[in-house]
Amino acid sequence: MSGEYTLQVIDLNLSFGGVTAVQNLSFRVPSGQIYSIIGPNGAGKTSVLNCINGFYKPQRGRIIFNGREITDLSPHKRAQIGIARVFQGIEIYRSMSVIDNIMTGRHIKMNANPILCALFIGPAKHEEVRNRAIVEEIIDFLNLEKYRKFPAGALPIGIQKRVALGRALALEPELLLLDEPMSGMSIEEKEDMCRYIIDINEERGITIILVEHDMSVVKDLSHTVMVMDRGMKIAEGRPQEVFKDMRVVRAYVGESVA
Amino acid sequence: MATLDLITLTQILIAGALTGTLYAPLTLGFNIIYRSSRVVNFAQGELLLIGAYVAYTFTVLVASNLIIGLMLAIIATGLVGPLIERAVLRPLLARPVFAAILVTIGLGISLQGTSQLIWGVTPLAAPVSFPAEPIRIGPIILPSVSVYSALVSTILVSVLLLFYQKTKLGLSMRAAGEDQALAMALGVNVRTVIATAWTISAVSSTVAGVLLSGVFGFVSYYLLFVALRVYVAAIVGGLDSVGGAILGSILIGVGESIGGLLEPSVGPGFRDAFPLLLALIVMMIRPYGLLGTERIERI
Amino acid sequence: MSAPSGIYSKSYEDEIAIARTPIERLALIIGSILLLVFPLITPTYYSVVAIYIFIAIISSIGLNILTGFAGQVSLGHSALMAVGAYAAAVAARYAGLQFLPAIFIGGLAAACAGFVFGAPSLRIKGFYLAISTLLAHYIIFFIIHLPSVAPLLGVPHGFILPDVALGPFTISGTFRNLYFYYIALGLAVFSIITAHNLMRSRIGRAFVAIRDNENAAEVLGINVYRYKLLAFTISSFYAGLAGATYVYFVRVIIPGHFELRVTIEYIAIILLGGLGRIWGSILGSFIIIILSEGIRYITVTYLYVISPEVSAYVEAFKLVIYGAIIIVIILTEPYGVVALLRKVKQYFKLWPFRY
Amino acid sequence: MKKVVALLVVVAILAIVAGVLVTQPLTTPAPRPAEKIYVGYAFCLTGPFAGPAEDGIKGIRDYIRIVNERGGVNGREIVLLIEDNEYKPETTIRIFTRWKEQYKLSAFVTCGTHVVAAIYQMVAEARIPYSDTSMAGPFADARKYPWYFPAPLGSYTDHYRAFLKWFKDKWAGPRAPRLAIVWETKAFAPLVKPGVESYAKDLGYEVMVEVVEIGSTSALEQMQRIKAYNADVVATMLPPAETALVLRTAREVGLKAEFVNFLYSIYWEPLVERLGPLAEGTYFGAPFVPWGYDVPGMKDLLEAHRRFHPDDRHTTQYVSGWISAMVLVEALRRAGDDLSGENVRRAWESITNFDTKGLTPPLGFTPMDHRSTTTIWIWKIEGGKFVRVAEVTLPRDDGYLGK
Repeated sequence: MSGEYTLQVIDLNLSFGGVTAVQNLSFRVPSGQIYSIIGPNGAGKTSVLNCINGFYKPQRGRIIFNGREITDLSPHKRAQIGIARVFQGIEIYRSMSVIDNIMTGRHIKMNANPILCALFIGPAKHEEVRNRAIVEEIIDFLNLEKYRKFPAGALPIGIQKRVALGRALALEPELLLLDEPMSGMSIEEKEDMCRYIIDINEERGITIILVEHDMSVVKDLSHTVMVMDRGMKIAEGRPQEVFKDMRVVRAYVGESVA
Repeated sequence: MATLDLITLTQILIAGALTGTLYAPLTLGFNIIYRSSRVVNFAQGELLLIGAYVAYTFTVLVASNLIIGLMLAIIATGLVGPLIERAVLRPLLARPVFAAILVTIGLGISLQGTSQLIWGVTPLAAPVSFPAEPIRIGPIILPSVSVYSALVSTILVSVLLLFYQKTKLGLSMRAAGEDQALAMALGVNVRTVIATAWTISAVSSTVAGVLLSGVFGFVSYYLLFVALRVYVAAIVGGLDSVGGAILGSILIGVGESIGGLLEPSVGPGFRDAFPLLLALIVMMIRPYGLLGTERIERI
Repeated sequence: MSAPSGIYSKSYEDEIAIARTPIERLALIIGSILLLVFPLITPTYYSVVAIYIFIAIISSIGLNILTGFAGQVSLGHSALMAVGAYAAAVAARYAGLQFLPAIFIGGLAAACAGFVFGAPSLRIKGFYLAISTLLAHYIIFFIIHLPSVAPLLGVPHGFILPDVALGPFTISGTFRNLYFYYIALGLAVFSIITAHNLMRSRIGRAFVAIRDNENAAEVLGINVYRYKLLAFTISSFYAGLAGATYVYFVRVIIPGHFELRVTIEYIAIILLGGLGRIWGSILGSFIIIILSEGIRYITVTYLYVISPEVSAYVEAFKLVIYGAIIIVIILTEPYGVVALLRKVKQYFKLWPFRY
Repeated sequence: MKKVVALLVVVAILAIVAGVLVTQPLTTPAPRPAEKIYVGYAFCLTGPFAGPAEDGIKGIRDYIRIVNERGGVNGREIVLLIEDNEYKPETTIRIFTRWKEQYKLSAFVTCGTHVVAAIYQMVAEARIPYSDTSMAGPFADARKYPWYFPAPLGSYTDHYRAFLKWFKDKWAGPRAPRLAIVWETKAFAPLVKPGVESYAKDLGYEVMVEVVEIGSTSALEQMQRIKAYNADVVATMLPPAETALVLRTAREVGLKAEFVNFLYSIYWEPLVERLGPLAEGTYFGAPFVPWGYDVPGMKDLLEAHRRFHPDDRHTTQYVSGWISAMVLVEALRRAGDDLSGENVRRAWESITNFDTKGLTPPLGFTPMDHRSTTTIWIWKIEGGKFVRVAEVTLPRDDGYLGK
């Protein structure tokens, strides 16, 4: 891990047509932390994640990952150098089994060429078996054993989110972007998810950027919280400090109150 | 090749554009079904064929008056369209789009057989015969069928636009064309919308059948060959735009004319190939067609 | 879920083997024997129909990889078959290549063409992409018919391909169809196995990932455009292989073999059989060809007996039935026959206990 | 449950289809006793030429019926097998393979030049005489295609050549006559155009070439170029719809030239009727008479038609079918008791000066040359009727054989 900060976002500006989504946004994510971004709907949280992922090209600004400028890198390259993402909506592969879903996450760790794959000999087969072992380990970690061979689309939402998390973990990322991992979950499922997030952060040492609406979760999990409103950063700091800030409360007036 | 003067060029472009209006009603029919239900109708050519045959039946066999015969034909196909939809596509509402495609393929095969079963394989008289004398504007020669078809297409599109703008059903159709799920949530009866789309599609296919058979002077199997251009025209114009269907058709017509003009220097068949090259270029520049709207994907 | 209870795999290798249960192994053995003996105990006509089915399997596997697995709709499949067929024919005629190298060249040539066909997929999606491949289809046919190219390719009345030769053996004469049956069977098995392997490897998973959600695939590090092109290339390889095999079988190569309706037929095959399943291609080919052949046979055999005057009407009737059966099958099971069979399998797995 | 029932229905249908397919030939023993003669017609009963083919097959069937009523050929009954080849090569291949096994075919007849191209090799290997409704020049070269007999109605190229010769002979203009050839590149025209073009040049025509592809909806540019070229003769080699398009467009641009059209696109009453004034005054070459033409051979034909189809359409294509059946039966008659393919072919090639009682000029074949005749009648459409204006006999010149 190079340096103190896994990710630095400098002076980010993003707009669609005339609508400004993100404005002059700068922040730094310290290595090994859980860094939460909160804010009301439409504040531009997901847009920031999309810029980090490379889906949106910011009009201005730089994104630096592990000391390397990645502003112009395509999304899949960013994934290859260690940025994983769990989407807000459930975007797992519904027709695939849970195993295959997570195996897909191993894509960048495998490199057999099409001809070897077609013949399924030598390196291709070994690679498949080797990576399968790693996937089983992730399944173990997330307690998904029961569902290994079920088509993922047929599972309950909470499990599906866990599969999505497993798929992201399979990339062995250094930075994990979680976009509302708790939405639509029951209390028990949320508790489970929190434990997984903490384990991922602490045991695996993965830096996490968390976008979440459930303030109690944010309070409990985060090392640092950044508050956004209308595309701008309005506060940043340790959770307890930030939630005392009056501006934050104002931003949430009429919204789910902290 | 004769030297290319301004008059020839004008002539070629205008005649090409008018030929394009021959395809326009059919493209429109294809487009409307796609807009309302996201179904790619591979049976559009067969609708054209059936439409032309029905028009033949009513104008030649049933009614002695041409106008009455055509009216009856339009009413008949207007009823058949939604019937087809009700029988084979309705059960697939909210099922995979691919299934609907295969159903339209099967439907096309069946309709082809049906047309043969009813009308046989011998060419039948075209419902409307256009005068063989061309219409001349100064030195410019325009085939009469093209001129009439331009007229008919204009009327058809005007009526359709009026329907879209002024009626509640038209409004629902526009809404459904934009976003089906949203329209449903807003209380639009999507079933009615789709049935109406099939009615309009069948009627405009009939109109196209009448016009196209007028080019040759008879109705038979070959009309299916003509129908292929429709997919290209629909794409060039943009699948989700009524104006695009018209524009696409006209562009294909003009493209054919230009291709025909260049044929001696490029090679035989360039008349057919050039519009396709044109379409490919358009798609590279505007992947959603000239008048189509790009949908920004929400991530 | 997929294996009955009581089947344990001791290693991951075991689990990914093709036949895992004794029943599956038995079925594999019996099936193989049947396929091998089939042409020996039936009239040649059945071998010929079977050869058509095998070729359809090869080609529709290609289309299924592209459309079913990678989610890219193509209307240019028959043009790619034509490219493969013409490449093989040219290789055989002008370079004197033997059957296997020639069809391999055919596959490679089609793969290259497919790479080009897929180029617009970076920007164009869905039905628009399908139309761009349709345009590519027509442009290929335009090129084939160009006066400078056509005589070389024997367009349009075709040229004759040499006999199929495998090493020192030349296959011709009375038993040509019989030998060709085994060749086509071999190629079909080759295609099935390679496609099955590809689709369960990282490449297949990447394809499905792209089909289901391009953005999610990107964040997993999958280079979406590259894999789309790969899908086009692999798919076209099978198309080219099938096209080349086909012309070797019918002996004469003419553009008429590869008209647009051929593509439509293959689309029908994979949709009917089941998208995104290798089994779908196999079942679809089987059903569509048996259906068109069987309906022809029945109508001709029985309706002409009723009245010899009905010729054209019999043919029309045949079309109506053929179309209607396709519609009925899809209305019954929109996800294809494979999905239907899976339901039946589930039903009997639980039988007689239903819950 | 509903699903399962529906599934069972589908499975049942498939099972019946498959079952019938599998059991049928086994219940009918394959090698039949030789008391019947089997002739297979894989005809284009659907597709662009379905109309003419349907009439043609009626003529064939009626003639064979009469022959059978009169005791058959050498005491044997002729069995006609008729199936639709959909104008597609692959369908034809499947039909042929099945018939070949089920029956001892004495002759095989198809429809479509591209079908001949695709299937000739297969039929030749089975050593069965192969005839066709098409008459493309290249296949008439018996040195290359010994098993193929084009329809006994001349060759397409000869139809055009005869007209060009006749026209050239009566040409009195101050300059060489100008010919415009209008063809398509996808179907049969490529087999016709080169021979016609080189012959026209040999005769001293100036030639220009235009293409109107199948499925076109406009031919304006082509016709304008032809008009600018001042063509005296336009030879169209196109299917019916495209021929109609060309005639119409020519009228529109004011092109004044003689038209010589493809016989299958014009020599058929329903088409002439549909085309009306557009067809007036156009020519075509064909060595056989239209329906109802007053020649002795027409008597039997009218009689058969009266008996079998009193209310049916009467067309020229019926006549052409009738004639080809006459030749086939003659070949079978000459073959005697040995109905093997080899012998039928030999017998076919031994036909000389076959008299059709005025329906055609005398027909004949040789082992080297399968063109039935090189005497072509030139027909003109006047008042919606076919009027014979000339008879042209081309030399049986080897140089033009196969072109």
